[in-house]
Amino acid sequence: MKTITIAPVTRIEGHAKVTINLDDSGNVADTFVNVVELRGFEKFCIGRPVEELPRIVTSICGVCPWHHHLASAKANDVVFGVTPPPTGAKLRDLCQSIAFCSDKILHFFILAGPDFVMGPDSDYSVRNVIGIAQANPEIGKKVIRNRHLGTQMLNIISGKAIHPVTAVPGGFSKPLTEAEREKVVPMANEVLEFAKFAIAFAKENVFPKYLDAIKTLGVIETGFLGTVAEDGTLELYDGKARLMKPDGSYEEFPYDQYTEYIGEHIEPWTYLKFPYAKKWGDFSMDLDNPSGIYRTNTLARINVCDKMATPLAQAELEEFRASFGRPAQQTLLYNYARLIELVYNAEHVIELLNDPEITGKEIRVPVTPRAARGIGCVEAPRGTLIHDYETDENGLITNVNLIVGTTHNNAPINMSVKQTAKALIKDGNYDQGILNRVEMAIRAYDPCLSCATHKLDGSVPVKVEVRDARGKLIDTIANW
Amino acid sequence: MQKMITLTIDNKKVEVEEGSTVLQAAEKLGIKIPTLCHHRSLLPYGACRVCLVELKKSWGSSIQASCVYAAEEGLVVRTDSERVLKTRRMMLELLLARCPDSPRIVEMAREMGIEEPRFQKKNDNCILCGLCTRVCEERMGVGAISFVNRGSERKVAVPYDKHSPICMTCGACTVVCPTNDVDLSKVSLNKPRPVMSDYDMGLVQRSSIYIPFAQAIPKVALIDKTTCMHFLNDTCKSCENFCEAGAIDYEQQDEIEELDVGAVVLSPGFEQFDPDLKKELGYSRYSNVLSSLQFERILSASGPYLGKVLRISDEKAPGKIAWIQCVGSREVECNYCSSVCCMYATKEAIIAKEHAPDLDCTIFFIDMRAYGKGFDAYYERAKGLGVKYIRCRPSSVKEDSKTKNLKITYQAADGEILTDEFGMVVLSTGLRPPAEVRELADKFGIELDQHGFAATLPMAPVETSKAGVYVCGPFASPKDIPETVMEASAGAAKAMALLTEQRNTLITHKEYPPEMDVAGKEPRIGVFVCHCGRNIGGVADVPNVVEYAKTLPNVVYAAHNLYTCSTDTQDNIKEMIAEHDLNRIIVASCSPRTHEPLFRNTCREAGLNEYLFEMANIRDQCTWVHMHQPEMATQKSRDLVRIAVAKSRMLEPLKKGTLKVNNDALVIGGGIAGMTAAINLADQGFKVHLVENQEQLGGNLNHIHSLLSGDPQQKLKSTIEKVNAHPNIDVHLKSIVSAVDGSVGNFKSTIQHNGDGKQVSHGVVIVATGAEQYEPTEYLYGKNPRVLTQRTFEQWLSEDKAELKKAKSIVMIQCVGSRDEDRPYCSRVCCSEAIKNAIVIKKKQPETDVYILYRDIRTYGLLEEYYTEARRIGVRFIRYEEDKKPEVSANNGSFSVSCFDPVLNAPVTINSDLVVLAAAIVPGETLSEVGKLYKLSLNQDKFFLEAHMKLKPVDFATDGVFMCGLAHCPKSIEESIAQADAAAGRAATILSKDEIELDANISEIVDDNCDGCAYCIDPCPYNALTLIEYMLKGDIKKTVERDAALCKGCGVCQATCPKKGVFIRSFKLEQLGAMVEAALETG
Amino acid sequence: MPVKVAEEWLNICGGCEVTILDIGEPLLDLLPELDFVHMPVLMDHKYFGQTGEKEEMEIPEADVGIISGGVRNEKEKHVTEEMRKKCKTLIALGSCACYGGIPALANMFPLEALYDKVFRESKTTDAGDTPKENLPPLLDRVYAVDEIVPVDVYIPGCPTNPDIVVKALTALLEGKEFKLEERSVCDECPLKREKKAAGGQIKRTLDSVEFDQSKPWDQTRCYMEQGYLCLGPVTLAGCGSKEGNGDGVTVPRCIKGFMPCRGCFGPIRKGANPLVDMMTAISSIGLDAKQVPDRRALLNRYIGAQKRLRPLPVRPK
Amino acid sequence: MADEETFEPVIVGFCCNWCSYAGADLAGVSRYQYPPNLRIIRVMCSGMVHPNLVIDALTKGADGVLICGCHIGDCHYLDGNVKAENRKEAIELMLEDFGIEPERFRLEWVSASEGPRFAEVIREMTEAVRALGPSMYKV
Repeated sequence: MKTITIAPVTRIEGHAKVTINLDDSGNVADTFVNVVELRGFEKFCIGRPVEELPRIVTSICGVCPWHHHLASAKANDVVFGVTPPPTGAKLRDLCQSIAFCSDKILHFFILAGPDFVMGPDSDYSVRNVIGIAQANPEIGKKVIRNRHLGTQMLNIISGKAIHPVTAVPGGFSKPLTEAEREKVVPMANEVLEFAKFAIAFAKENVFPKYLDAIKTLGVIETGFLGTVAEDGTLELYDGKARLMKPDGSYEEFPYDQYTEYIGEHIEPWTYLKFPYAKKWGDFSMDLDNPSGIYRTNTLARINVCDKMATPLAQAELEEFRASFGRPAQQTLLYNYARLIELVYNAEHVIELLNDPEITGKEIRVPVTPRAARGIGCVEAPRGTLIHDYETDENGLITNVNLIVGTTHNNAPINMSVKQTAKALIKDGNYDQGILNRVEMAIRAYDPCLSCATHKLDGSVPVKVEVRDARGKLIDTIANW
Repeated sequence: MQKMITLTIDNKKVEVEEGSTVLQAAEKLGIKIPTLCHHRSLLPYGACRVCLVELKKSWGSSIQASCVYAAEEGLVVRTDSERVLKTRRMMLELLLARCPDSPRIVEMAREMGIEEPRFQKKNDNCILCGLCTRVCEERMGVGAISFVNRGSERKVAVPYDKHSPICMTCGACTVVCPTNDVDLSKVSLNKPRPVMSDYDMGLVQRSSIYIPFAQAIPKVALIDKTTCMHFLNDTCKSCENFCEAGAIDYEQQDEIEELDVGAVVLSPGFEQFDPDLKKELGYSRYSNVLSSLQFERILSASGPYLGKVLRISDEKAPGKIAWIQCVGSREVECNYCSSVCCMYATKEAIIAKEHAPDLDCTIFFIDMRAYGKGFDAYYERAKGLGVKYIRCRPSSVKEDSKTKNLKITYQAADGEILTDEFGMVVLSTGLRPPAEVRELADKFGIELDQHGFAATLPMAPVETSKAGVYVCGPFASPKDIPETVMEASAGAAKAMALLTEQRNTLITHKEYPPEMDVAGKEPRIGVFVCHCGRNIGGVADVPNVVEYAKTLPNVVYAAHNLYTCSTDTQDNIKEMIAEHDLNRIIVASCSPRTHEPLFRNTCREAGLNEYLFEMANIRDQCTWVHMHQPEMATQKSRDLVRIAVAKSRMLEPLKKGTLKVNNDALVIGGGIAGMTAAINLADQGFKVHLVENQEQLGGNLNHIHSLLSGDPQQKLKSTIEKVNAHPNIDVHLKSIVSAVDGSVGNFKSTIQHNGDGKQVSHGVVIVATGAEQYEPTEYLYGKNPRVLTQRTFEQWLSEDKAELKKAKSIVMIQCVGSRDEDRPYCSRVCCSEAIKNAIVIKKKQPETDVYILYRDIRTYGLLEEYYTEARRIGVRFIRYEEDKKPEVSANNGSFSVSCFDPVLNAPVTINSDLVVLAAAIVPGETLSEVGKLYKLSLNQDKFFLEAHMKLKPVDFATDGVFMCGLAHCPKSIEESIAQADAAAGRAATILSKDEIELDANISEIVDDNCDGCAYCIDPCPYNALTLIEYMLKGDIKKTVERDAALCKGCGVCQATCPKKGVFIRSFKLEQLGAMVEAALETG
Repeated sequence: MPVKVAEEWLNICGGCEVTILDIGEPLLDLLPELDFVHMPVLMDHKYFGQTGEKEEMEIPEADVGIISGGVRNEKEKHVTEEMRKKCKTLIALGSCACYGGIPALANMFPLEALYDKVFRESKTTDAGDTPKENLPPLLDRVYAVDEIVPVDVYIPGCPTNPDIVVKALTALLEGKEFKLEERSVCDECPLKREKKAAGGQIKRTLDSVEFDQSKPWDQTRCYMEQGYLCLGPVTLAGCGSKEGNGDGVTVPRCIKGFMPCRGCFGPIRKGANPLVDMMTAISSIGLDAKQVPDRRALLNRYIGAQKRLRPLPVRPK
Repeated sequence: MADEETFEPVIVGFCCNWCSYAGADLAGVSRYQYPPNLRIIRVMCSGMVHPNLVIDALTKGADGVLICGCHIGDCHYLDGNVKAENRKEAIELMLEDFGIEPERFRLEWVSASEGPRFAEVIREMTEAVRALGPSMYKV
């Protein structure tokens, strides 16, 4: 028996380790991905004034702070019983879309990209963004610049791009001046140009090379969760939830009823819980006969929505569906879907910037504390993000429940790792490239383990357990 | 020289003079041996045997009484061996059986662990120690008492068991008796008369040698020659045996000093009215009837009951207290108001209730004379706290002989006659001129008035009939503290003006050696620990503290001294500084409050910066308060020295700043107050800018045509002439001050005249911006021309207006705009103004009915006689209550004025031809404008807020700015004049110097840490901090600037700053923090 | 010769790593000077060899080590110690590494209370026992890096400011020491201040501060002087930058968003206690200290490690 | 750490120069005895004592901290004691935050003439703190 350790899993948001145990014949017996930490946001938010939460929960994740910020602000609106003025809501939407753009660029080019651009078998020392920058300085520079443009835009609009403070109960705290808008517009145009370039570049130079991998690596069959507008259009800031079964049929519900649809399962070997669609039956991660498993994040959204509201993105969606159908199940397609969303968000940003209401002065309504419950939900890059708060009459938090993007994907990641490892490692043969492909299956989900471990601490140690065919624990390797 | 003997006590060697007892040797070592029959001024006796010690000799050991056993060379003594303790315990057990009720014996026994004696109790309180007989014989030379009989029959007795004819009733026997067993009345033929403490108003006894009171300055004992047995009978002299410092000097004589002076200020104060003259109030008959000053002592924490409100008869809580006002005031034989009793009674009631919240307080009064600044608010507060006010003057007080409670019969508001019982009655006794003033007046040749108060010149409140002799305080008439303080400054100002040429001629300066530079040098600390005779050394182990000090970081020298404050020790300190190159000095002795200046001076004389000195207070705050815990006291002394060392290491040399002073003054306001102040300063030789916003000088006084003391216009005219003619006064009419820069010593103010600004430099400002008359909106004023203010009425009187002649009936209404919700203060002068005008009209037209509708008549002080006069000539006074104000309606050219008379308990309607309103005095806009310019605070009534209500009535919190006149609060013209002179006097304290020395212990901004967050700006009580900005490396740097002339070093800023951006030199956070850490260490 | 750099992230959200990217194009200029030898967020260097073949954790020797995030579990403690061993100069990056950061708010509670909440008191969770099988024990609380190993350079902030990272790296490249000046946010805040006490109430951020965007910053009144509790005076300066503002004025980030400072850069100097300093300042100007909402968590929001936050001691009965 | 039997509390006292320090001196002059557990640090005004000193003392092992100043209205510096009183409330709240028993901190007004009162305050406080036992920060 032999143990393979990949530690840490690199180029993801957070860290993880994969351990693969081989049986005597050199085949994969079993794998488990364990998350070993808890941060306790749900505990230490209790007692805090609810209006402070948008400025606390951002630290769940430094990669997608805006989405936590906005879900929290939306939950606040409900707690205080107010509706933000249109300009306030649009400013929030604008920031969310800009944040999406930066996030897509970050993930595709800096985290997942090197696998495709440099190749999964390339030397580890160059298989990174620095490698890309050296090999292809033009692209490297564009990537760095365009991702940074998002930050710069957010700095101008809100003063603080990471761990923002401007989404407040009842709206937005800072109006956008015309001067600022004029400064932002060319940046947004540049990002859109880059988005167009990126998807064209990927379709031409990246995806075709890896069609095999796409079809084989981490392929599992699951349902999908995402939010859409009333008419089924992709909606990231304020949609209703659509829960799609593996067969493509779906149910819709307002997200404040999430507790009726989603349960969280506990496994004794990981702190990270497993959300599942509880109406579909009991939870099971059996590769052959899974139950309750659904996925979120880009591929899920591309699957659940009927259409996209912007022209270029809609065209890309149609092309994608023509190739891979609906719902598409191949895990590596997350990367493709990600670029479609990049195009959509870049377009959406420009749309919003050209909306005359965006520079309005009515951005916020004052609020008065009361005892209430408020649920806020947005689509975060890594999936549907739900913040659920309860307060006392002074507006102090009495209860918090959070379900974040990556957590939804906990089960699918575990399953994909196992599937990939089983498919690639045969008869004890493996190399760096194969192991990197196992990691690619994880990277496709763009797992933000800092988010997922909001309940624990921010690092994302992962542990893989190896069990024999009867499920008996043979070995465990953790990265801590 | 005396031969010295060395012996060992409890393993410690000690050297004593031959002939000393073992007890004395132990005392020298600080070893405590209990004694009973021992007395320092009596011969050793060896009767009680509690001072037993064990003497070890070659042949064994013996138990001996240490008080009689003479020290021998090489003697080895144990004071705490098991054998000693056992024997001593036995002695005490026997004593306890003999006198089980004596507190001292019980306590001593308990210290030895004995609760109950095993022997049969004898209940004889005399322990036969012989102290009484010995003191009588040895010290008093009398032998009035002695032991009689033998064996178990032995006792102390007077010969033949009769009162002794030779007893001097000195009471020494009762004082020395440890068991309080001597009853002097059984010994002496005379009735014992204890010597009572004057300070405690006769509530407690004192001895014949005494410190007058705890905070006396100088705080030294004095001998009362009228009661001291030594001075009376050439006996006793016991006290000299107790004074370690040998400071008792029986030969000291009164000295007569002659001084050449150019002016005299008389301030002999007042005497309390002797309440015993009011026999009906039972003052000396009933133990629970007290004078108000006695009650002050009861309230005091240093008083007989340590601040607990207890009554004399049984030292129990009184439950209910009544105050009776006007005892010795407002009577036929004393026709003036004592001015202060209403407020002090109210204060006593409030404080008594603070001490005992459920106390029931009732004040019986005639008129509530809360006329002073803030007084009405205080009165209202008292009512709010539940103090009851009953408008009635009880005629007598009766005691219930059993309960010692006191009954008062009075008429209630509704006329019903009630009797109430109180646990204590306080008589609000009035003020009298002191008995000796007649002699004083004769000596100085000044006139007194009919009551015996000093007579002053009209409109000159501090000037007597004799030039160069001034008066201040209640000697001139009864008055409260603020007026007294004002007059004191005014008297000084007058004297200064008179003596201008002699200014600074008696000043001498001391020369000090150049200061050594300690910058960058490692601290070298010298610690001097003081025995203070036995005060410290008798409790704490001083050598131990010295040894400990030597182990502390940076301490390079430590030593002990018998008296560190003695002259030879000062020389020693200076020598040690030189010898050991000391650059920090610590004296561990008494309080820095008393001795720091002395030691600082020593440091300066040694060329060491005086701020490199620190004290550890191991006497007042250690050995004196832990007298029975010598070990703990030693430990604490070590701790205090360690704390001082911790701070000392961080001390830095400081320099007192100086500030050049501009010797000109600016006076804002050209009314009588401003002009008076200007003249005084100008007379003192200072140049004065007088700024008046009107076209002419004179202010409100221009409208006043008669005063109780005569016509003021003449005085006004002469004052204006004097101002205009004075070479030192620059008058700016129709001008205002528009901008101000700078602070004390160096102001720059812009005087605006007709749009032109002119900047003047000056060292001080006197604000005399006055006040205005309230424009009434009530009682048809402004709607009917025959409703007028007193001021207009006075104008009519002076013009002999025809309307007056026709008036058959005139109604005056008081408190118009005063004492209401908007202006909850009393305008102070309206009562006397109305009475003055009423008298004038009544004298002119006796047939005219004059009514004064009032709430309280506040003719305080000597004004009372005019109130009496008005009533005598038929002016009718009708009281109304605040919630039932009079109503005025016009009908057919006359008025119908109705009000509710609470005395008749019925409505009253008066027909009247004129209605005269006593309009309030209100602060004008100018006040707040000038206030903003100089950053001055206003009180809640929008008058200027003085630095201290009682003690600094003309100063502002801001240095160099003073106030006088109505801008301070409503007041009479005489009071304004006194305050104006006072302001000039206070201002001259600055102007008379070329430079001001600034305290070195003030705040300092740490520019590196301060970023101008502005938190400290508002908390600073002196407005010494200002936000500023400057350019630093291309950025705007915000910071705070401190005005050294304004900062007083209170440190409120240091305790506010969230970032250590400001500190107080010598009290830095780091220094205090180091002291805290040192306090928490053990060692 | 390029400087070797190793980077690790511990108990963290990743915001500080994003901040490194937010250096933007200047990062590309810096890159040739830097030789990243270990950086899990961007690079594929593994702890136990690239195929997991080694027994001992191995981080390459480096001149400069950067750690972001506080220390929450045994593994992170191990990594921290390994980084200290291998790096000549160790940088604590971000407030989590410097003071525990937001996750250290958890230090207010005993660990068991966290488990109870997550596994038994959540409305969506099928309640169960706290997972135990082969899971590493968390440390009793969140630790700052300098509670585990000595730290040479502190770069706080939540997240930190890319300008500071550049300054620090540049200084280290030039062989100089780097230390932030002990100045407060007020120092770089351009808002207008007069004096603090308004005798008013302390307001929660339930309504907008007053501002007029058409006027320069120095005509907007200090938020604290408007009654909103702002932690500027007790917070280390450094969050504001001229870049990205466009108007050339340095404005602290939250202030620019018209929100009061929440103290993310931590105390002005080592050992300072913002809770005490702020409560003191507020009460000194006559405001009612009781009105500070949720003061313990608010005034220690980013600095709960180093024992600033801990479960309150209970007086034994 | 001191055990219950021999526990002698350490109390740090900040006394203002003008009233309380003088009051403490007066207690000495009048020989009012009080327990020897107090270590007085002289400050110019109760308004000078930064609460950090109080919290620091209490978290570094002091069993009690006392601030003494002039009675309200009698402050040598106008109203420094009012500032101290305002801060007292903040200190009391912070005691909660640091888990320190409220009895361990006192703000008292003692005038220069109140020697007996000073002794009484120290007696009371020492006994109250002694009853609490050693500070929980004393470990």
